[in-house]
Amino acid sequence: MYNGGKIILGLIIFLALAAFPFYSNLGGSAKKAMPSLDTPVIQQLAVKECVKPGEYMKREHMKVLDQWRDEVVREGKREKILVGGREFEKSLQNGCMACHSNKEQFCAECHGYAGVKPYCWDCHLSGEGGQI
Amino acid sequence: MGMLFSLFMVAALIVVAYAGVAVVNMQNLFGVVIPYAAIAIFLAGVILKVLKWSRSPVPFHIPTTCGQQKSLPWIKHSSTDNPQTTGGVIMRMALEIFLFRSLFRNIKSEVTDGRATYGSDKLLWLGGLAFHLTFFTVLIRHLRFFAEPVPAMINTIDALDGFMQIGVPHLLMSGVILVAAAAYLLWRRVGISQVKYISLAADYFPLFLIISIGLTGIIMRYFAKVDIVSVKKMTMGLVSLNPVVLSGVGSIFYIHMFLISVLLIYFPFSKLMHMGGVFLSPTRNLSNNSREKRHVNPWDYPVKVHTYEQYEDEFREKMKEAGIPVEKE
Amino acid sequence: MSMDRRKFLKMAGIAGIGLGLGSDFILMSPAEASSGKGLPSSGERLGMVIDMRKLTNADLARMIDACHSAHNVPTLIPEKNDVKNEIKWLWTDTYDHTFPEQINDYHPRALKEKSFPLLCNHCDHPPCVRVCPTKATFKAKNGIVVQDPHRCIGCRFCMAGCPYGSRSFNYVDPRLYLDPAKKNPAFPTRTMGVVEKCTFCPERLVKGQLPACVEASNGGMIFGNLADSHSEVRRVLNTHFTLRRKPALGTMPSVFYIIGGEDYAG
Amino acid sequence: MKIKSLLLDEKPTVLKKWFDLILDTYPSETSDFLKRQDNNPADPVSQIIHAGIEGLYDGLIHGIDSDTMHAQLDSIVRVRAIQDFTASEAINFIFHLKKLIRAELEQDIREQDLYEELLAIESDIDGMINMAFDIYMACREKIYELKANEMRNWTYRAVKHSKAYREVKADR
Amino acid sequence: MENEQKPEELANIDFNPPETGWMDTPPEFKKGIFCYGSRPSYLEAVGFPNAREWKPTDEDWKLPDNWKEIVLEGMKERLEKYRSFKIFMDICVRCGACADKCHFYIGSGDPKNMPVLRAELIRSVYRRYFTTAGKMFGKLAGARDLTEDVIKEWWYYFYQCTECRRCSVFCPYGIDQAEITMVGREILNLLGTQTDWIGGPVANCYQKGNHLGLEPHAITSNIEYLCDDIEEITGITVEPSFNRKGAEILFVTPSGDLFGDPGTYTAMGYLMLLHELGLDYTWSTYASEGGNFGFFTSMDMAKRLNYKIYAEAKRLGVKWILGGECGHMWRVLNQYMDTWNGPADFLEEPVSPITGTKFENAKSTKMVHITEFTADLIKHNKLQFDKSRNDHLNITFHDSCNTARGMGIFEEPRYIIRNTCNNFFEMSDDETREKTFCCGSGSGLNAGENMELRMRGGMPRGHAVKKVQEKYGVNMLANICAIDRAVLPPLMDYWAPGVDVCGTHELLANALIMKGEIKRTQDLRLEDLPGVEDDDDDEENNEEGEE
Repeated sequence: MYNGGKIILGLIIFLALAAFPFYSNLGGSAKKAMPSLDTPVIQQLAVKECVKPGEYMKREHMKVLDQWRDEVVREGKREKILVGGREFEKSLQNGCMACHSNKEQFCAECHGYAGVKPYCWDCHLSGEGGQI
Repeated sequence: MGMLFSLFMVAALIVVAYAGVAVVNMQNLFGVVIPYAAIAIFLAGVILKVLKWSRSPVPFHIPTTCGQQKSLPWIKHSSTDNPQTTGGVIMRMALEIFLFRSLFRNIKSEVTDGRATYGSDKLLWLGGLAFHLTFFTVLIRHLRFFAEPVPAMINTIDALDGFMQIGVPHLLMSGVILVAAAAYLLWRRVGISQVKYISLAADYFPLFLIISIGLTGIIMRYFAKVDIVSVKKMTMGLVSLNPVVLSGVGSIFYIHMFLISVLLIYFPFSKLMHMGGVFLSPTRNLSNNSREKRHVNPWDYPVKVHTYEQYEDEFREKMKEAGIPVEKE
Repeated sequence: MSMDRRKFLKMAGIAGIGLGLGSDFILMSPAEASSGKGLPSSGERLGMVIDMRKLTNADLARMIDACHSAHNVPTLIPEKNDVKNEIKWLWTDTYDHTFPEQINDYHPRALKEKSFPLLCNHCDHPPCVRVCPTKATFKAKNGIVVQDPHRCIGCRFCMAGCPYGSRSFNYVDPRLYLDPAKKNPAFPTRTMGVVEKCTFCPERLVKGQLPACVEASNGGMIFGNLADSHSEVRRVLNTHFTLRRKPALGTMPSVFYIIGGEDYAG
Repeated sequence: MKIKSLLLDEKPTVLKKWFDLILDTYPSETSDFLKRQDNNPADPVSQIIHAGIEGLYDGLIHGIDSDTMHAQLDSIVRVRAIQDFTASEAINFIFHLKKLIRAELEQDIREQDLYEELLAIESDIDGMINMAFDIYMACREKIYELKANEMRNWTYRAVKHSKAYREVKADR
Repeated sequence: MENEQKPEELANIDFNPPETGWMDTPPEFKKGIFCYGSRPSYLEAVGFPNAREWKPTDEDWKLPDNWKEIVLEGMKERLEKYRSFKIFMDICVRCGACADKCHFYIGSGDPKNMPVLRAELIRSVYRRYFTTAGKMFGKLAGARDLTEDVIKEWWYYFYQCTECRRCSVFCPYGIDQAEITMVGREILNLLGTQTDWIGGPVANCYQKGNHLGLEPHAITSNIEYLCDDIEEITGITVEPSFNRKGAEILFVTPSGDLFGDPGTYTAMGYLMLLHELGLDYTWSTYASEGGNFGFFTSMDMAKRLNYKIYAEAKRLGVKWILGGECGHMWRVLNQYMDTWNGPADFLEEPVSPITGTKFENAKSTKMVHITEFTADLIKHNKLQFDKSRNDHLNITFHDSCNTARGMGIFEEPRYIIRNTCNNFFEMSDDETREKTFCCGSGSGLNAGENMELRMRGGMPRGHAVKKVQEKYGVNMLANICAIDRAVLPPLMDYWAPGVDVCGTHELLANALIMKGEIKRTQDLRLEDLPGVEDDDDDEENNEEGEE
């Protein structure tokens, strides 16, 4: 008794699962994530500068936000940050979004691409498209 | 010795990957060539190994029965531990594969009042199940690097995995449990004398390898963060057959990839093939219906037997004397 | 998925109570447990006097509206049993309910029929802080009892702990019931599964503004630093007889009520 | 007795060494293997020894009745009687205890002049040895009886079923 | 005495054992642990190779010159023939779950008695000669060369395995040491290294139809003798038939039950039951063995011995076959017989002539286990019992490895015991049913010369019985296996003195009220039934019986 049929079926299932990433991407044009910095506020800035360098923010923005949260909510340190002569409010909603008002093109671009679903927006308002 | 050797081997692999990328800049080799080769070897190796197994038949019907057989209708039959039908076998195999039914039975010997007694011992079951389930979860989670857009199911798994919402980025429990469970399995091989005694280099190596893979992954996510978007561009390049190598992706990513590649290459030639073998184990995947339905042995051949005629010829007189009927007077 | 997590923890929390863990189960350092006792070194302790003589029902309605639109608090959730669903930052109740220890058959009828504004008392000894298993609720240096919704797991121990009913749980998604005309884009909402309450408006205080309700009270509320003997709030307290809610509980509220009746007192 | 309290203090050390000495009496492979299990033996053989010698040791210090002593010894000796040992090998683990006590308490005995007490303890141990030897012999006799029975039964059955036997039986 | 420590050595005992791996430790052959090598005549009788005089303790085992080739060729052939063997060689992860499940390991502490390591003995050779990694990396990959020492080690340890399959129950992949031992023994048989105790019964069975070598007249006279005893006890004359053509049912049971106590009492039980039913059945002198020691040598040999059952059923023209209580006999009948010597299309689907019950689970082999048959009778109230005749017995039931883990027959015998006895007590769950412990003497290890091994392997079973003996006053160990009935009495004598051994059909026949029987004063063992002789002393005797 060889059970050849069942074994072949099993192997086909194995192959179908293991090779899923390959055939599911066949012919698909690889979309690239390009977060947009094009907002009216940013356009008007003479020096386009965030609280930290862009490379750093790319990796660690969540840490920055987390740190802000702790300072503001838990320690009551609500004073603004001064970077390059500009004041930034330590707030996602009133700080980040003041410049990056394009949540869909900015935040969601990479988050969606990398399959990250932060729960910031469950409470915080992006102010975009009447979304509350 | 086997343990130190394995540890050394994994350390050497890490050094090779680091040197290859950070010193001699062979990003193409470690980011494209080796991963492709590994996937090819893995797929072909697993399939060939299973086919090799399948060339040996199951000549006899030898399930290990772990419950009441199906006999008289009023006797309660244990349909999964002693299956009589294909459905029962499927249930038994499902319990075995998803819940490690047999390990769940595990007991340990103890001595009370100078006599051997037995107590439940579920640690190995728990450790093994935690290891395999989280390994699988981590694997599925990684599909977010191999699909665009990311399927909703992957996001859901991710959210469930980060359910405790500890820290940022969310701590994914599966990764931590995976490494912890692997560490437990490693500890068993060092801390439990019987298991230490039977362990070979081939037992330590995959554990060290998987722990290293887990740790590099955890480091990339929480500590030395890599540019996740570039990483995904590379992984998507691989699976869409348009491989790219992007600068700015740290060496740790290449180490992670290289170790995974080694695991994939090692897989078909090692005990890790228990993944496939468990499906083919004749003591588990057969129903206990050999009295109801004849099982055929494909290599059956006639054997020399002692026939009744020979027997009667040898004992005819004695049989007659004892009043036993005979064929030939 | 956060709500699932919270539901889960809520269940776990309830199971914890069921197992008799109760309030001893609270993860709190002794220092924190007693944090309400001494004054913080900042020398700041925010508090409020509510002068019932000056507040009409119309005032109260305006104050509530100011509070709720400043903080995106859904005013009405028309789901079944919306009493349970009500989100209370600033709300009103009768005298008897406000001061149950001071009930007197011979109180003036007008007093008994009057609506009293209620809010979080930002107690010195807040029971809600003691029972919070995740330290989502804590006593800030300035005396405010802070509820950090990021950390809240929705166990509702604080709701059980608060003797004033000042905490509300989001049984439904509050965003669905916000009045679009009155939303404040600069303030977050909450999600289903967390507890919320009056904050004393630190986001306004930092800008030098008074809390939304105080600002809208036309002087019916006096807000300030109780630790500063020269503050207005202390001046009012020095010159008026005030009541705090449920004093026998020893929670030491920072909200004081001037009931009125000086006409006869002199 | 002073020596008993010393023995109580030294219990963990003595038991550990005693246990290892007993394991040394096993064939090298088994012994090496069993010894690697340190303080938490996972197999019944070493567990039985472990529990048995602790019982004996406690019995020595606190005193036990001979039935309990017999049971403790029986649990070890009955196993050793079927484990590749000669008679002396099977029971010399108790002799080890004497030596261990002398070695461990040597200084105390000399300094505090506890020789008489030592002799008393040793004569208790001698009692244990006697009992162990009896148990061992009973076990071995049992083994040989079982072997003999198997042989005897074969012959007996063969005879019993023979015609002659049955005729004799019928006559009776 | 070399182990004895001098006092001065005690101070510096080396507590760090030398780190020798198991591969570097050849076995020491210890007296009482192994069986004698098979005498040449046994091997010659069935045509096994390399028949010669040899002793396992000999330095030179007189292996054929090309022994290595034979072994490797034998392994290769079996890797191609048995998927079980091939997979079990490849997928073990050495998790150790099986380690302390083996009764020989529990009783000896010898690490090579852990199933995983016993399997590694052969796996290491498999890796060396059949896997790329093993060829390339040798010891590092867990591989080792095949030497004569390895063969001796196989022999020593594959004959310290009773093929009880307990390890297989706990293995996450169902790796079955029995399968590996069976292949290992087959290979050893290619070199003529059989044990005498297995070789003898195999040769006997092949030539004379049963393990004991009883010739036809000896079988009939044995059974007649049992009938005499039945007559003495019950006053009923039982007259079984032999080799009778046209009988409805052929009855096959292990020959051990015809010859050795307490198996004979079980055989008397069958005779009484089948007589009481008036069943149209016959015994056979040709197929006078249900057991199959060939199973402990090679599949071919097992098939050659098993052939006789169907052949005889066909010759006699019976409708179906009824099988007695036996362990490995039923492993073979349940899992192998139909494949080897079927299809039995000349027989009919078994139907109980008494109750009309169809045994659908046996519709292909046409062979029914007697406890299935009897349980069905009891369920249909076809039998009358006086349970009080077993009142002096406190019974526990020992599940035999093969019927437990190779068949799953748990409830039928218990049903019989519960319906024929008042005092039944189970051993603990971890020691019965699928987790039952072996008697320590199965798979042809029930010789006399390896008594120490048997007592050692039987220790877990002994301890288990001792526990219920102390707890419930158990004094009778019932079972459904002829080897059990042969080997458990000495085991009990050593580990739980005072506990006797019986088959379930002895208990049944003792309680069975037969039509026209005299008042019974004796049990099947011709011992006085307590409380029966003198009616006045009833109570007192009963109390004595419970001791």
